[in-house]
Amino acid sequence: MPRTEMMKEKGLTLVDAINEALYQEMERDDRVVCLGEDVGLNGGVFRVTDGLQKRFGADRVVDTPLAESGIMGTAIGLAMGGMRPIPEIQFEGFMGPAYDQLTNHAARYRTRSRGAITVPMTVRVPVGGGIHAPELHSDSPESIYAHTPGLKVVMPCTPYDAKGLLLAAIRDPDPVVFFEPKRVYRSYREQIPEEDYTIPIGQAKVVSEGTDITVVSWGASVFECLAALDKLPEDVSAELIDLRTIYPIDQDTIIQSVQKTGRCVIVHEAPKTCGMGAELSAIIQEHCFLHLKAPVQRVAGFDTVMPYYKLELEYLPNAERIGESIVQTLSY
Amino acid sequence: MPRTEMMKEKGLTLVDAINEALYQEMERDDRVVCLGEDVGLNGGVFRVTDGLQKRFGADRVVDTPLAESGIMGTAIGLAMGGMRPIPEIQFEGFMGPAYDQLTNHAARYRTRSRGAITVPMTVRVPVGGGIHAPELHSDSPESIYAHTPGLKVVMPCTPYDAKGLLLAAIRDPDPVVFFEPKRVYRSYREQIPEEDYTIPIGQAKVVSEGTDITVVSWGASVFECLAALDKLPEDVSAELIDLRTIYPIDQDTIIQSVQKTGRCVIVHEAPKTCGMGAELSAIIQEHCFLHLKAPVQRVAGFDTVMPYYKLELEYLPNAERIGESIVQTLSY
Amino acid sequence: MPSRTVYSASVEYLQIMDEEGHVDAKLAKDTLSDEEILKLYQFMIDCRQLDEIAFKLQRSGRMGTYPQNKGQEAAAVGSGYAAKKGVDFLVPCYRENAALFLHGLPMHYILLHWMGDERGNQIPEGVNMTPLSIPIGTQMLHATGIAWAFKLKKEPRVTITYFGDGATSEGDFHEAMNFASTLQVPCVFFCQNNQWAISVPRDQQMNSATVAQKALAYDMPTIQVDGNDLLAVHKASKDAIERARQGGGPSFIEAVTYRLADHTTADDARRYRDTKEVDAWVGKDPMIRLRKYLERKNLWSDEKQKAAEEKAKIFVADVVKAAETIEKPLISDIFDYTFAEIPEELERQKRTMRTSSLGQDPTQAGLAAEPTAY
Amino acid sequence: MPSRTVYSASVEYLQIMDEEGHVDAKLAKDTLSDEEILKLYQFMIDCRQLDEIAFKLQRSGRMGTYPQNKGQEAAAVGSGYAAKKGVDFLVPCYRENAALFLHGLPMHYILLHWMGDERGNQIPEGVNMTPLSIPIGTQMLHATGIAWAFKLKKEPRVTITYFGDGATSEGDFHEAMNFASTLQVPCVFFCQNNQWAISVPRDQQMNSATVAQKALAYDMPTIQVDGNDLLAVHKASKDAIERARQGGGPSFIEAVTYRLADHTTADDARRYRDTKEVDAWVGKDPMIRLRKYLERKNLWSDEKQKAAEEKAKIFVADVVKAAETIEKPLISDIFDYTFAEIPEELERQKRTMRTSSLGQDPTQAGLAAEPTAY
Ligand SMILES: Cc1ncc(C[n+]2csc(CCOP(=O)(O)OP(=O)(O)O)c2C)c(N)n1
Ligand SMILES: Cc1ncc(C[n+]2csc(CCOP(=O)(O)OP(=O)(O)O)c2C)c(N)n1
Ligand SMILES: [Mg+2]
Ligand SMILES: [Mg+2]
Repeated sequence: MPRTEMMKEKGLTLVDAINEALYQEMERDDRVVCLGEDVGLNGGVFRVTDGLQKRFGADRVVDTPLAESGIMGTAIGLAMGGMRPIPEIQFEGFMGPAYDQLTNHAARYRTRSRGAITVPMTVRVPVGGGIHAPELHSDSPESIYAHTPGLKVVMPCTPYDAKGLLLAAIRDPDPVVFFEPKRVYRSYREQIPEEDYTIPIGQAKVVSEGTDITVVSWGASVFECLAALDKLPEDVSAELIDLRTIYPIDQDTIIQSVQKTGRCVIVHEAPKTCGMGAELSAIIQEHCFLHLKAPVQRVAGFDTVMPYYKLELEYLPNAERIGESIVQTLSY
Repeated sequence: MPRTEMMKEKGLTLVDAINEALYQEMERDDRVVCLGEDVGLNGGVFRVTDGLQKRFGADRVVDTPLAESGIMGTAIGLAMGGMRPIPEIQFEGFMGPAYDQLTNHAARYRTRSRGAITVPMTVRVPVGGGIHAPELHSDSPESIYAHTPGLKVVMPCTPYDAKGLLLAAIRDPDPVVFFEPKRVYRSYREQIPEEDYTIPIGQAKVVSEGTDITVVSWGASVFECLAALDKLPEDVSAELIDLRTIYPIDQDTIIQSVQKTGRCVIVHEAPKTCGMGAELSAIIQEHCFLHLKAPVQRVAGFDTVMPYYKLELEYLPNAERIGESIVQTLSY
Repeated sequence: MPSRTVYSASVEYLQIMDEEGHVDAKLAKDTLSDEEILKLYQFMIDCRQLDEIAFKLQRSGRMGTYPQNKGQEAAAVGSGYAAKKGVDFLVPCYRENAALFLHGLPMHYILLHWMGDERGNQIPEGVNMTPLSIPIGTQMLHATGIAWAFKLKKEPRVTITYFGDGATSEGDFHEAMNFASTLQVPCVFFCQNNQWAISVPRDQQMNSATVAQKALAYDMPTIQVDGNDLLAVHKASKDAIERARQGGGPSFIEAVTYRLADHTTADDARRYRDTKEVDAWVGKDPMIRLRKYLERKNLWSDEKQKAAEEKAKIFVADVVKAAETIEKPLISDIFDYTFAEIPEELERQKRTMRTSSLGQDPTQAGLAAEPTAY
Repeated sequence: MPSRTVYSASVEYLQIMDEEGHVDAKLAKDTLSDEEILKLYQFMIDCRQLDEIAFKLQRSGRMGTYPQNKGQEAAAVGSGYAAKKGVDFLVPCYRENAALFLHGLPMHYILLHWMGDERGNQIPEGVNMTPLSIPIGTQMLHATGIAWAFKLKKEPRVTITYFGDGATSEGDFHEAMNFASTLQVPCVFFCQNNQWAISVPRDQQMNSATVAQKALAYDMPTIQVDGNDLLAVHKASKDAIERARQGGGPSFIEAVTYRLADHTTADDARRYRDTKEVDAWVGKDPMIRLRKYLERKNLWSDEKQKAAEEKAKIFVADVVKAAETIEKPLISDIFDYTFAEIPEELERQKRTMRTSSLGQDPTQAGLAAEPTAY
């Protein structure tokens, strides 16, 4: 939707930024259609698609039946039929029923047809914990999709990055999973350009430069890392990297940083085992072996089912655990 | 089925061993039921359940409708209802439609009900490439399920291990994904005990001891590793570990080995990024940091869709690539 | 035989008590006695009270998101009462609390669930049900499997599973219906068609005249009932349950009802639905017609209503207390219920969750085992 | 209105040409001309020949697993011919090769596919179809989506999607049918009910009198046709396609046919089905009845049959040659089609696939860039 006074004054939230990107791209490209549960009249359960149906009509902003495989599978068909679909899965926990269509179909069409058939679509999914939501509304499945050949996966955590990456994703000729850290949806405002801009998929961002240790994170955890960095002793110079794109991984930025600092802590909400932290840790030890002064550390969710909300803050990596890990790694 | 003369003489194949374990456990425990597509009269497309329906009847060896979510979901119900279901998914590529039931339901019931409801079931799935099969019949999704809290994942590659681990899996009070490397189904015979025995889930096996380098693998790749080891220079002493259980990982066996050898190569068929190799590499650098003489290497499938069979042998890690990697790691 | 009819079927609608509380005497014959109706009406007052209080708990920040059940009590009670407590098995969604209470679920468990506490799902021994299902449409397969187990064990027990109109769009619904019919298991599929799936009205959810006709795909006995009519719901449920118990296989019931409240407390239905529509349904409230019926039979009065409501308030206050005074869950619960036995790595994560990053016994890597000064 | 009928429907069966090649003159009026029948019969001879040769290629180790189409040619041809080549869009499973050929797929592409070569899926520009679908039941959603795109773009085009009786058990079938009906997209769902899904007979796949009735769940026009009757299949398909093109939404067609061969060359149907059943169906072969019809009309003879078969052999030999003489696929193809642009890491994997372990430019880790002597 066009910017409100409030947005002009105080900046945009993540929700605003995504909404603006959708709005602008739908204006620009009439092949773009949004589809999903409650994305139309209701504007999505998080109001991310608010106002879009009113502006672009019920043909382009479609309330579908309640069936995630159907949403994903028909979006694939829409893409093959020349549209630029943006299916929304209401919460990451409900990607389960769409898993087959996403990983075995959307991700494979280009390869299996040797380029004859492609699936340019952007799957929007709110992700992560910390909002006191019910069961299956708080997971972080990014490594599952990073392990799936043929998918790109992004997870911006700031309004600026979200707008630029979403526009890049929609224009990408291949399927992109666009994770939106729901804990940040309304918790942070930023002034961002009103005009059209893109941020290339596959580039990490150095949030703050430093020389003693590299901290890598993405999604809502980036803010936890910032809080942790704030509380570090004055003399510690930490470099914080927001991965932004989960796949393809920006190895260069990370490798360069760790070759400089020699130490690294990786932070994510997903369960530790086979999470993105494992892949990053492996990459780092492969490429920075002779530079490493301490083992790469992972601060992650536990290998347990994400707890209901009374205990969720015990599960999610917080500034204390992150800070602790940084200090320990530094003293190794 | 009872042993044939041929089996008595030449030993059992992987198929025979699994069939024997199923047969014996169904004799022992009448709560055990097998269900899946074509598992009954036809004995499964790989004949793994051959003869079971004849012996135990169509009530306990059930040809279900063609619907993987249905198979997984009703198996969950059967388990909650007091049975010990053994659902078969015909090929790992068809776990997609069952993904939601397996990861969001089977895996979570114990946690979410604080132990009031449990799902003791063993999901049997042929896995991996190399048999010139059609599309989606050759994948290796083990790390996806290792990343899923609440699931145990095993992948034996010998008849002896398969029988012992399958009996352990069926008797396990929690859901176990039992991957059967189909390339080995009939390619290897072994004399194994006819009586009942179990192998604890969560224990790796040292296939051959060595002091210079640790090679970790599982599934059909273990045989490629053996071939690679065979061709190594005489003076190289390599330790080969068959992981056998994918989750929970037997960290001790691997850590002890790498602390001894200081070098490690991990071999698997699945795509490299976020495969089990990443997790093992991360664990090793966390626990063996001061012992490592070279970066841990991964010999894995590429980050591409598993190719159709004309190119599949280019994709799968083979003895040459493994040997190359061992030699390079040794010369680091 | 070039062209001929190879299949034909139809769906019947059943109503026994209308909005004014008038009953069709003939149809009412085999249903509930007035004594039972009285008892169940009083019970529904308790449930409605719990529902209102739950809403208030959320609004005052004492509970998370909550989906009100208001207006759908007859569907839950009529069906739940038709199943045998302690014998049959309930596999619910989240909008049939009353059925669960009838079958022995302590009321405060529901509050605990929505307070973000898994102990609300820790179904007590002897209470036959699964916890609330948050993902839509997945639980019917579990119900089918449980019913299948009953059949295999030759136990004369039945499962009844609840779900909404929206849930019938999910693939799992289809697979459950087909498995149940093909395997002829004793399972009753009870659809609460409350006209909405969050903001999506039924006619955008499907292009079908009725939900009930979906069962025809599986040659499954099916009926559409007035879901706000306790007697009709009870009769249809009883028939289906007893047929299942006798080996007659599964059945489908579409209970036509209405979600009087927002989807959940996180929802604002004014964004998408006409208040006129809501107003029209307020008059069809299952409790209003029961009260009219009972009053006409001189079994009820304003005083009795007031007394019942008072009783309900006191009763529900205790329920809230039970939910709010429970001790905090143990942090170790996060780890201790993942498997029957905790694996070593998870034990390590549990042990070091406060002292280090994860998966690494800090001492092993030469790090401090105790928290640093940080 | 305590009890009343709220829905009723029925399913019709259509046959125009019987097993003896007799046609119902009235029903046959709007269908194919004799000229067309002649042309399509000859085409079916080519297709049957390809099928037999494909089987032999597998048996002699020159091709991987192959699912024979034998006996189902009328279903493929009758429906495929009803769709407009170059306009409408086919979304197949794997047992309707003939329909794909009619719409311009070079025959050797099918062989390439089963020879484990993705180039068999590289549908040429202007040919409107997706590649064969190996996973069962998933492609109908793509067909629905493509049809939806046609509708949004206001193009008068139709998709037709093929699948087996077994496929109708998958959740995706249900979701596709519901989406198609709710969105009223121009999609024809064509079920080849060949009585078996590998070893599972239709009546163990579902407890439904017909497959066609599954469409009633969605209030979708539906019909059961004799799938071995070219005319009936064509008429039903034509009706459904034109209705869709006119904005009348989706339709369902159940073509009752039979899988005369094993499921695939990896299967041995003698393990699970009675040869008597097979024998009974051999007489219903769609090609036999067409030949009888044409012979009766003096449009066909033994000589013509022989000549057509000879021609088919020569033709198919060329097809085999095209498939077998294609250059080996490039190993780099593994990498080059993953994304439109190859990411850096994948480029590295491609570059080092022969020299080192993966994901690591060997020089970066201090390893040798070139293969060692190993
Ligand atoms: C698999 C899945 N998809 C989406 C959701 C989000 N969601 C929660 S309730 C709901 C609507 C359910 O509608 P219906 O089945 O009619 O039940 P009702 O809430 O009306 O009782 C949706 C879409 C979910 N919980 N699970
Ligand atoms: C999702 C999925 N599950 C299982 C299989 C294995 N499989 C291949 S063909 C087949 C039977 C298909 O039956 P039907 O749909 O009737 O088609 P037909 O082969 O009879 O033409 C099965 C189970 C598969 N390919 N995909
Ligand atoms: Mg509803
Ligand atoms: Mg079939």
